[in-house]
Amino acid sequence: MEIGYYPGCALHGSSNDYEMSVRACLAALGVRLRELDDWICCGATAAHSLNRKLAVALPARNLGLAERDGMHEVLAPCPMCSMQLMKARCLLSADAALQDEISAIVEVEVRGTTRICNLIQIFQQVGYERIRDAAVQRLEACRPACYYGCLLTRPPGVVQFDDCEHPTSMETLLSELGAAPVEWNYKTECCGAGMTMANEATILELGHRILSNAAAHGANCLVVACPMCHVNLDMKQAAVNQRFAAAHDMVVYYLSDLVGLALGLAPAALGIPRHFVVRK
Amino acid sequence: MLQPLRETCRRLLQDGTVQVVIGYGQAVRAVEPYPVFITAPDDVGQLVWNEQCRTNLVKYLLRKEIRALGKPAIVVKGCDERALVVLQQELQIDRSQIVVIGVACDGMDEPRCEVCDAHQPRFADHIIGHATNEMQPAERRYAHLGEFLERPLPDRMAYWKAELERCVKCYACRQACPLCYCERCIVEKNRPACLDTSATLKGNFAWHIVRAFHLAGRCVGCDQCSRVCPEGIDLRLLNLSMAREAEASFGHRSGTDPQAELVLGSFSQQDQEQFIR
Amino acid sequence: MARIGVFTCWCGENIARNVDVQSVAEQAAHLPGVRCSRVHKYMCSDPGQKLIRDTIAAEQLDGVVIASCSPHMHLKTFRKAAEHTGLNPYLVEMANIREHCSWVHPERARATAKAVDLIRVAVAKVRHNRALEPIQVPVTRKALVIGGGVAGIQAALDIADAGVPVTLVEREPSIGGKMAGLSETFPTLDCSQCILTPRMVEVAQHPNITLYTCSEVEQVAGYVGNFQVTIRKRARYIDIDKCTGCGQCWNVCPSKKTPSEFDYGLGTRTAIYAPFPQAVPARPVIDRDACLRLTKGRCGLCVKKCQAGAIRFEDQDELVGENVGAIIVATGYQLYEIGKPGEPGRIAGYGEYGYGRYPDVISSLQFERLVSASGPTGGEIRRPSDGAIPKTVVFISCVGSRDNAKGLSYCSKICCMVNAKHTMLYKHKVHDGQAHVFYMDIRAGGKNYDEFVRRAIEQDGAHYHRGRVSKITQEDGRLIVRGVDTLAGEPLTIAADLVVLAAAMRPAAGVEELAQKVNVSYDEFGFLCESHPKLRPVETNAAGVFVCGACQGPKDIPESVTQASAAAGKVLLMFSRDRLYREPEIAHVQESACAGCFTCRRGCPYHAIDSAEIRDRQGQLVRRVARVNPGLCMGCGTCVALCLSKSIDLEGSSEQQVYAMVESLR
Amino acid sequence: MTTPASNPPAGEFEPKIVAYVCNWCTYLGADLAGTNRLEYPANVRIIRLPCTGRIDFNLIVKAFEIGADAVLVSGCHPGDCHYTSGNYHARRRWILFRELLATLGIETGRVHFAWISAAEGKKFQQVISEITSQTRDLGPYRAYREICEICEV
Repeated sequence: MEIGYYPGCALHGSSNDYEMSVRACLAALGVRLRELDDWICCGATAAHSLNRKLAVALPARNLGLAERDGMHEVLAPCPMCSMQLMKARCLLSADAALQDEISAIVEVEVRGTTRICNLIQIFQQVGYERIRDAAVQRLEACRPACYYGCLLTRPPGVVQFDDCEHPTSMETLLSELGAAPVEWNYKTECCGAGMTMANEATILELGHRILSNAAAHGANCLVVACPMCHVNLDMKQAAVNQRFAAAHDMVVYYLSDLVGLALGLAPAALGIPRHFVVRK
Repeated sequence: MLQPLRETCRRLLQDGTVQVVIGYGQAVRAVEPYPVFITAPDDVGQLVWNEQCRTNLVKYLLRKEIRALGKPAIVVKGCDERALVVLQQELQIDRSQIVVIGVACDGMDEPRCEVCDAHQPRFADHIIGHATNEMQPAERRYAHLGEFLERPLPDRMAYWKAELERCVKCYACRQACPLCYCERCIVEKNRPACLDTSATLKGNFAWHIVRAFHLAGRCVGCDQCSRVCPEGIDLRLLNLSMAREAEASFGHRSGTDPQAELVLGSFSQQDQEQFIR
Repeated sequence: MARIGVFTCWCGENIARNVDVQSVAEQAAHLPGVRCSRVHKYMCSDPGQKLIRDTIAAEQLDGVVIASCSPHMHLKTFRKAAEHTGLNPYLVEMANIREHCSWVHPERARATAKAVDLIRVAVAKVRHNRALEPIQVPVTRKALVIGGGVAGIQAALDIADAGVPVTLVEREPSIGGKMAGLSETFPTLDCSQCILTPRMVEVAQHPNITLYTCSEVEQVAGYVGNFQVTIRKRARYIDIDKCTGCGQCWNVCPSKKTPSEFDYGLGTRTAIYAPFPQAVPARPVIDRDACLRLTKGRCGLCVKKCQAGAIRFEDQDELVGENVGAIIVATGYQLYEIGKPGEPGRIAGYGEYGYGRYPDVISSLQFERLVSASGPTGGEIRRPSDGAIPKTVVFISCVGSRDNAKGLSYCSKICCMVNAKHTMLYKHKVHDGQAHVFYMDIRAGGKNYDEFVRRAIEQDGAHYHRGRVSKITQEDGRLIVRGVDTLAGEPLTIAADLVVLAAAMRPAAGVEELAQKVNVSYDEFGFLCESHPKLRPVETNAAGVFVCGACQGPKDIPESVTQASAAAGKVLLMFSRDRLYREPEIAHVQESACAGCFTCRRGCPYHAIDSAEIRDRQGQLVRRVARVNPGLCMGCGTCVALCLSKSIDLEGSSEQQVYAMVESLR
Repeated sequence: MTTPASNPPAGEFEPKIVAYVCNWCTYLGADLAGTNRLEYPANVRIIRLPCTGRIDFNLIVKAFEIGADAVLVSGCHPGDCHYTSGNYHARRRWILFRELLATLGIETGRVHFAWISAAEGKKFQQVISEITSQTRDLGPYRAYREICEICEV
């Protein structure tokens, strides 16, 4: 199958390991990604705290491009991006006046017809059974703590994905692949996200809690589907250890990493060696 | 084809399975085949089968005088047969008390035959000959109506005024229709005479609206009404419009599925329309 | 009909302001069939009605049209007035020249012209009205009550005490319902069983009550006053007449692992068991899925022990028929299944509370069992996981209720009181314990209810936090409850030993199926619909079927009991006469013309059309025709529009009347 | 003798509008419009029937025969029928019948359908006002009058 693809800034910058992983993994599943031509930033955390219209216009332009190119569905692997795009879509599709206004602003006809989906939803479309059958390697000995973070399931009205407080879709997929996901407490807690630059103290503390709780419940790795989460839990893990005199040694995978490994892809092909915490 | 047909009928009469066979007879090619009612095995020679057997004989099943003759066998084409299905759904016939002899038909060179998808009977007890039923897309089946509806509304009104102007209220359309079986037709109902029965334009509109709508979701498109109209009024158009809407809105094609519910008399909460405020 | 009187009302200024009443009356006087035309300032007043009565008598009117307000306002009034003079009330019609005319058309000329038309229409109709007599339906003076909870028990006893035989059908092995499992009840804290058990015993011993337990209604035929009910008595495997209820059998039963339904899984029971000590009937039942004999063919210890020889493994389901005149549905409620997905999208959620994952997160009904002296812990509050006495307990309101995102938009009504009660019962048993309550609002409307909540807070020191709980997690043996206190304006985390979820009330399982059997409609949540929310609260749109208790909507005990008595009252009222009188404006078939296609039967919302056989003198079946059951027809007329030959017609809106009305506008 | 029905004040065209409404929703909606004194044009003549299920297709034809310029058929919203399902049957009937009218070239723009509940006095007012002005614009329904006149000579 072919599907529209919106990488977003993170995947073309700090988190290109995530993009590698997503592309490799989906290619192996026969999903062709058609990158949105001339896409722009989704507005992320900044836009909507500055100006409501801007917060709609930025993602709306991308939606408009997708409609122009006749894409019915677009994958945005970064939950912040997918959420912003979905939010814009909700607002637009419900309000014809807004459609015209925004179309005028971004100079692209936008009606909010294109569906947006996150990484997990793509796997669901491919079908967990199909993925299981395509897998060449069981993820035995893998006891992941699935970490959804704040955005994958929120705001529930907008993203309409899984149980917003108690999601289980990653667990279901990984158990299909032979892993033994642990039951733990912090799957939808915040990791500090954009605070990484602004307020390190906070994100270190939040990260520490998450890592500790995952370990306490017997996890031997974390699984995320968000570049920010990965930064805060992987890149910052050393800092966490230092700050709290802890000894976390928690590998943090992207969901696509584990699926990719199960499909027999080489860690390098998935960009895993680029992670900071690497299992020796 | 004719021999096996006659043989089947002879056998049915001989072993007493039925007391009467309703089929086609014809004296000379010049005159259309007419219905014959065979009660003696030796008379099956009167039965004919040719590309002129357009009439739908199902109507005769309902006639009291025919019923009086005993258990019937009836010769039907794949298209006529659909009328039996509707009569069965509307509890007018007991299918188990009728032997249906379906004859494969390659068309009776009528317009409807070009878009027919029932050359081969489906529900008959005995099937004579073989023909293949190819799927016909809806737009083809309703093409005749489609063309007509391309005319603007006033033209359509003008057309019907001109057509119905000619109607002489002979009610042949009703008499010939296999699905007009009421004990007392609405037009014979007085106190109140709810519709104008005069042979005037007003009365004619009233009648043809009622006739067409009473067949809504029921008409099987045998075109008997158009065929018998002495004025050659194209009643088929009205029947088609009801049939097309029933199929479009309710996925119903009358006479094709004995299990289906009647269109009027049932409903779905999901029924869709665009015109109710 | 040609002696019609038209009575035009001024309604003070209401009509007269915009309608020239005098001129209307004059024009009306010349309408075909009109004998006389009168006016009055207030036609509905006593003098107004007297004018009508006198004129009817003086002019020997055989039809009356009142031109005044809406028939929904006064048609009954005027029909009564006519009746007093001996004129059949169904010969009276109204023209609505107030709501539909003077009040909405300020232009006098137009309003006046329209008023005349409206009268013209009414006159045209009344000319074809027929004198009608109310329909009389014989009544079987016997009632069926479905559901043996407190509502069903109350209804059954009320009816039985009035000397009318009642059949009470209960799905479970014992009556008592949810109330039997409660510890104490608000706002008096009197022991639930102490007040309920005597009533249950009364039911068992009442000469007018036939009790079927382990039974369900299989089928309902017939109509108001004349229902034929089929009841499925599920195999109990016990001869309850021989059985003495001594209890030997369940003491020896080796299969002890089945979670007890009565204790909501907090305790276990044997395969042959009495659901609870005070069960009525006080007889055991065998769980066919747990019994070793019935599943594997082994065992049979109970048979050896039973001196009465009451055990019958060969027992089969049996169907019994009952004829009743009225049905009361009292099937009660069940709790919202926390965290377990029900209907896709809607009745699902609260997985984050860990119900079913954390043994110490329980529902409020389970807590009732923990507090109850007859419960699995003998009334000591010990938490399920390790039997320790919880020192901190968190009660959470509105789990499932008032939350469109996670399920149900409605308020379950009892939870606020239940929580308050629970905090008290807890405090009274664990003096050094601390109860916390998370709530959205405290809804304590009711006699002594708010005082009760205040007591929980002020005397028994429960901590009430106005806010929701976002998540419950388990860390080293304790439940970490994370929520927010919106009044303090800060997040709040409580380490608790036990968490009690006040889950929403939902209608009992299978109520939809039952509703369809008795032709009662139900709302999107499955609660049965009353006929009118204010004026007909226990009636339904199915004549002769009544509702009470939580099957109609969330309710506490007092309300359920009140409603039950109300329903019983309605039934007794119905039975107070040996015949029912129903509106005669219903459909009827002209059988000579009916072609017997039975499209009318397919379309009838009330299953009011039967098939009748027409036979000749020799008794030979000629044909089948439609026939209207006057006990069921509600007079909607759908059949008339469906009938092609118009062989079915509707009194009060007959073809003749309707066409006459249209024609009059020519 | 009395004047013929709905004698229009001489001058501009006054449409004649016949409304078939159900007793439990739309009729009460009209009552509510009255109670709230919501003004609307006086051209409509309401004929009260128990339920939309009772409203025979032929009544629409009849209305045109007696010279109506527009017809309104209105009842309870889906799901609200006092008789639980009469309006669902009606909806099917209209879906089909409207098609027949169109095929016959009868101006479907003069046949209106609405769901108006007992609480929708405002909607009743709006619907009637709209229909009346629309019909004013369409002018008298000459086409059908002609059909009828011929027989009245």
